[in-house]
Amino acid sequence: MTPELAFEPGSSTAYHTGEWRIAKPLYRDKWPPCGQSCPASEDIQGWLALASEQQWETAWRKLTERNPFPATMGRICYHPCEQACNRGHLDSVVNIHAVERHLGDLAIANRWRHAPLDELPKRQRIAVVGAGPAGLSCAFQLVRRGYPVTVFDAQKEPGGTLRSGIPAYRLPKAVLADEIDAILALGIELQAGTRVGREISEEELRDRFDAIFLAIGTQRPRRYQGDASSHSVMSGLDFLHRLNRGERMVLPSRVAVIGGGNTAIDVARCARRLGAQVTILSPQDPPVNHLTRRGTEMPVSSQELMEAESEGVELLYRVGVRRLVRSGEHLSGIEIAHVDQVHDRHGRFNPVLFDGTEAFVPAGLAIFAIGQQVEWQGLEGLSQAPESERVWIGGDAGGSPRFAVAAVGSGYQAAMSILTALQDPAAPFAAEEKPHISFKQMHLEYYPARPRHEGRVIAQPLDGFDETVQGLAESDARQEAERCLSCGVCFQCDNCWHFCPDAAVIKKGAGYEIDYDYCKGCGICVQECPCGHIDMEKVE
Amino acid sequence: MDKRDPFRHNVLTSGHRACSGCGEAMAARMVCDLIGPDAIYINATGCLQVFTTHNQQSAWQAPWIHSVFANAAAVASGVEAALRVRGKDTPVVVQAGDGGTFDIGLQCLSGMIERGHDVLFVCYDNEAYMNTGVQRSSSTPHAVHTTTSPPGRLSQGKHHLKKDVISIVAAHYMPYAATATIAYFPDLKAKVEKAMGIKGPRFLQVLSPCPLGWAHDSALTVTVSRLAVETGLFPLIELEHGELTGVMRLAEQKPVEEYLRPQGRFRHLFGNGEGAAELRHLQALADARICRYGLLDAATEWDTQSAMQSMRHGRGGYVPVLQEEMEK
Amino acid sequence: MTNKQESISRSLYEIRFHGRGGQGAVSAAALLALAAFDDGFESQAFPKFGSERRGAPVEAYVRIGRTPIRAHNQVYTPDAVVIQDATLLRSEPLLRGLKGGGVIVLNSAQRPDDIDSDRDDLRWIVLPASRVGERLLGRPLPNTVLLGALAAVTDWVSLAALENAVTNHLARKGDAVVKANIEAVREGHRLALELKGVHYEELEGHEEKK
Amino acid sequence: MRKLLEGSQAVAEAVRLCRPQVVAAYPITPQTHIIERLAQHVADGELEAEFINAESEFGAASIVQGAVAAGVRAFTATASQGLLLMTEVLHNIAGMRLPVVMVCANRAVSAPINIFNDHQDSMALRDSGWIQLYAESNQEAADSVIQAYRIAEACELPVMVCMDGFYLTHSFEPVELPTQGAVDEFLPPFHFARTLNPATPMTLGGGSEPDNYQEYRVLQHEAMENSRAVIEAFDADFGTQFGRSWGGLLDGYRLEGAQTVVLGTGSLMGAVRDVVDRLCDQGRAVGALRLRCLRPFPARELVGRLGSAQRIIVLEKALSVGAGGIIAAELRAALQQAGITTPVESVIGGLGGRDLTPDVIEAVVRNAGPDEAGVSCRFAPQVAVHHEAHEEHEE
Repeated sequence: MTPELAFEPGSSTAYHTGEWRIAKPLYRDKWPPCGQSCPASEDIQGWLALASEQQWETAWRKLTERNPFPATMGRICYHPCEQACNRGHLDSVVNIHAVERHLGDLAIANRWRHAPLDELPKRQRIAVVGAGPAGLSCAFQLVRRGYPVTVFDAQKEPGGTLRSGIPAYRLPKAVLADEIDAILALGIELQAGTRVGREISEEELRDRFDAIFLAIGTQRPRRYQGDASSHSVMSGLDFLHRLNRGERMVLPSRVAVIGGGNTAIDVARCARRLGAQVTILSPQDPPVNHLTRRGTEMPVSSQELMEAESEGVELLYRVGVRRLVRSGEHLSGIEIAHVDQVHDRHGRFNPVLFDGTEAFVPAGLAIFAIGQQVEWQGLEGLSQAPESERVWIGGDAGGSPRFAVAAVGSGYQAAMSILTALQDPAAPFAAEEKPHISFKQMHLEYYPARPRHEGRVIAQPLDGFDETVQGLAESDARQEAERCLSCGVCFQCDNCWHFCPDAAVIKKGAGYEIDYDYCKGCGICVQECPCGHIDMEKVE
Repeated sequence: MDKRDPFRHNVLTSGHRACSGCGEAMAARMVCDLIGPDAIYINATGCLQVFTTHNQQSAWQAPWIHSVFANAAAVASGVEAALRVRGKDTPVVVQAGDGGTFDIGLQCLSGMIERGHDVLFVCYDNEAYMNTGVQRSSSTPHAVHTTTSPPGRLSQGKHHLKKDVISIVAAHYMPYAATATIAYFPDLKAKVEKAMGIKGPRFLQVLSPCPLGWAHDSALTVTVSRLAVETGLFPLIELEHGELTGVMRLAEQKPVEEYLRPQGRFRHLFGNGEGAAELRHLQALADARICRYGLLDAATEWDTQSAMQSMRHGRGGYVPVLQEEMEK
Repeated sequence: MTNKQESISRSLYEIRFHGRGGQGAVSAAALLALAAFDDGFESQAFPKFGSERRGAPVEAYVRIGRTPIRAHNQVYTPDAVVIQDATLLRSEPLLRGLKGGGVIVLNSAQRPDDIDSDRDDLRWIVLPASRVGERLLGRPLPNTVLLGALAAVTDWVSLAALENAVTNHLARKGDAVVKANIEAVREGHRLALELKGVHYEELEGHEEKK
Repeated sequence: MRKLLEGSQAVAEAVRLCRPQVVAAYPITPQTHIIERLAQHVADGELEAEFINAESEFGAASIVQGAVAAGVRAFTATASQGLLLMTEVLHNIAGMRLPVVMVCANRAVSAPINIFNDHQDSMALRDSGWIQLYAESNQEAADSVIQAYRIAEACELPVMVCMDGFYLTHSFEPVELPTQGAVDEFLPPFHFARTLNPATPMTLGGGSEPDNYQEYRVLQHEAMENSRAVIEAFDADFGTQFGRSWGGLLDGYRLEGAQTVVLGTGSLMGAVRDVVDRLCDQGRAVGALRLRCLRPFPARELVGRLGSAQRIIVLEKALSVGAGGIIAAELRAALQQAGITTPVESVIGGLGGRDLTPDVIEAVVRNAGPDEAGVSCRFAPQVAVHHEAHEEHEE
């Protein structure tokens, strides 16, 4: 061998230092807690990333892959995503819903249209019963994939509970209408004012359609059983329906609202707007920050609660109704007691009250917002049909939690299930399995503190139903999106690329590749990845 | 030539034999890729030279020469003079460890600066003679355990202080002298780019942790270098013609213990009375440096927190490899 | 020049210069060698090696020959000794090895008392070269005066060659210096011719007359 | 044209004629005049080069190393302690096979400190991988510099031209300086195949392993061996072009029929020649052989020239302490290998500037050395046979 006096450039690459490795880094997308907690399985991190780059329309399209109601959800969703957001461990959680609303509002303002995913028309026809969030979500997914979809709804207008159950100060009717229009514009046939069992029979549905999705919601409120009289007692659902139909109710000066969910708060705030002094009797704890969640908190957003309180709604927590106190027919108040346990061991709502903790809350009207049930009348046959008969049940009627966003998610799941049943090639093989990521796997020191941007609360006299919270300005929305930590999802910060002592990280157009020929497995990339995108695995 | 990466040249590329997690390799890769392949690199003897050239294999992808331990600055002087007479303005860069800078190489460095050679001298400071198995250098900080400054019944590690080489260099009426470290790439980048824009001698002292010699987990190389800055023990400063012209402000001062704990070279200080005194001494040294350079109250473009902020799509990197070049 | 060459009877002459650091002994030796070389001879000049410290005794040597000079040794048996500073006589054996009939060119304003009286085979040329230097060069530099004198009494180099040597060797110092030194060479030459074999007292008187 | 030039100046002029583009040095007696003259040339614009005042000889060697690696001809000069301070870099230059040329103004080494001439400094570097040429005169020193560049660049070996401090550096002697045109004709423009250049990036000075380090040395050794012919050829070439040459590797004097041969090196050989003449005139068969090139060591050539001698005296100005004469030892080995049993007398003299006068040399030749086995060398007697006589006389 004749040794060379000058060595060739880069000739060291003939030596594979990867053989030294005893542990191996792997790029692995995680499922960020926001998306993981989103009942609609939105890729929240994904659309926030696009929003942070001001790719607004792309962000909206990304979002609406799973949820065609961003303007709506951005307003009314209780955003469990924010409860889960890892940013809370750094400063304050990302204002996800505000960015979502911003995207939805932009879409409405700019008349962005949903695009079909598959232009090829399919011959199987789908019937969706119920034009609420679940039904429309399912119809949206299927129509985009080329299926002819017909949506039946008993009401004259589509929207279901979104229309009938949400007060306008939270969700202006026009916003909902615009989003529904955009969905229908994909080519969905809507048969409004058509109740199954009345205008159309179950048999006809079975005959005409290859698949049927029942998303009829919960139209029957759970009634308070402890008092025989219905005088001065009302269900939250009825209250909101009447209000949303435009009825201007006259209320007694004191109203008690019983319940700890969104309906209770909606009812309370509406009642305030009608001039009553309102007390919410919640069986649950107040919603606290997500760090100390115990499972007994009200399933509402703390912001909404704060707004309610700021509007003068009083709240009593962990209380249940012992009895209605009447003076003759008239209600004079409610005797309450401390609730020890909200649900029984079967998970059923079944509060246990402690003796000796009773108190009296004066009220001329008791509005019970303690839950709703499905009204199966007219659908007795279909409701019993198995999926093998191509009948699916979803949304609130399918037992999903009583949130609009859950209904949307349920609609999506039903659509996917239908695709599979119809042997559509686009049907998902299996649900994507991604590891979850907690803040402990991240390196929060890479993210400097940045204040959260809030939608401005519009000061107005408490007698109207105009929207109370303003959307974010575009720059605020962008900055808020930038606050996203991108938990477990690479955002191409270049750290692994810069910090690899061995040039074993190759930067590609978007993203990186580890050249295992040279990676020595030092673990610096894992240590310095801000978002926990890289895992270390032992090499056997 | 290795052109795997379209976004940088990898002037120091893969296949080198540095220890897993080597801070010097990382630092050199950053610095050299910021400068690019159109430069001539002179290397002092040391880890960097040893692990990059081995048995007729070289990890360098730019012209590179190594002579001996002490003379890198002088070899660079000659290279620069030769380029000057040949009418070329190819940048000349010296790379040396702390031994080749603080100790045996100081004389040649001083000569190079005094004669005004247009050379960037980069010292990868890992605070001991790592190449020969962790013996103390004049850069080794106070109380550090090395094989030649062992703690024992009568000793708490190195007795002497870390030599203030940046001040020595700056005292040459030096056009530009700065300290940097790997943890703050944007800062390092700004300093390299600034240095490359200045004619005459320039000096960069880049703190480069050594997992072997500092006895920390190989994954913590960057973290440890960051803590050196955040505690005030290694101030990031810029000196132009001897005057302090820039510092990296500390967003918050961290106690030195946070920096010392993960490092085995300070382990002997914990859990005994005399060690505790040395810990207080080290804290006092950090406090004094913070005070000397105004690290907590300087008005600066960025601070230790904002400088490390990670950003979507990075914060800008190196000169990309030209497409034509890739195709070649 | 050709006739000069003829006038050298032996194949080699060796000259030793004694001076003090700063007086230019080495320079004087070089000038002499240059002049001889200019005259067509082989020549060699070099100092007694050592560091040059102002005021310390220094020596320098010249060899002039007809054939190439190969040896690089110091001069131990000179044909002439040039003494730039009479005070050296007190401390140094300046005349050591001086051949019989050898020439001593001494810079002194008066005949020194301690001139070796054991040697009666020597030719003494004593002249106040520093004083002449002072007058002509503005500084008491005896060198070129002594060289002129040596040329005058030995015939080993021509006056013209010395002047050439001065012109070339001192060119860097400017025309005025060259001119003054040529004057000094000539003056030394003239004085030595006048003094050839003349006793010290006469010299003194002669100088007074000027 | 012949001129009377100080040795330092002669060498400086020769360097100038070779057009180095970087000159770096650190002053040390007796090298100073060389670099002072070069500095002046650069200041006067007579030499277009970067003159770099290094902060040490170590730096100076490093600077020329860098300069040559970066593609230009370069020059440095030093002596004694300076050379020793360069040692590390000189080995490195040789190992990297860089065609560097330097002049060593030979001087004794400390301690005790002594600024005068001998060969202990360059001799100490004999194993460094540098070609070493020893000059006898100013003319040869100047010519050797010109030859050295051509040898260095042709062989990719560094060349050290050794000239005796003071004896040559500070002596004015007639020197014929070639014209620029003639030097340009003799010496091709600088070329070095492994120049540092971003267009063709290369790694110089990289690490090696036990499985190939030795091969580097083998290559280097072969290059040295092959350089013998190059040195001879270029000296002959030089002779053809300039009308004088220096014997290539060895320079014999009156060797024809010589029974006693004095072998030595450097400027002392002038006096040896005078002594040889003197003794020949007295009817003795004495000759001289000058070792011009110490490295590569011309073993075969020495055997060829000395094979018929009956007595060989090696007169050296260097001592391998504890071993004796260096050249003598190497010569003994060469002769022994050739099966020649002629005794080699090793005489050490002239250390620290002590003058090896013709009389001393003659005495060395006249007095046979000790013939006891195991005596490696003897030391030349003190000079001043005349000196003492006259001092006595003067008293």
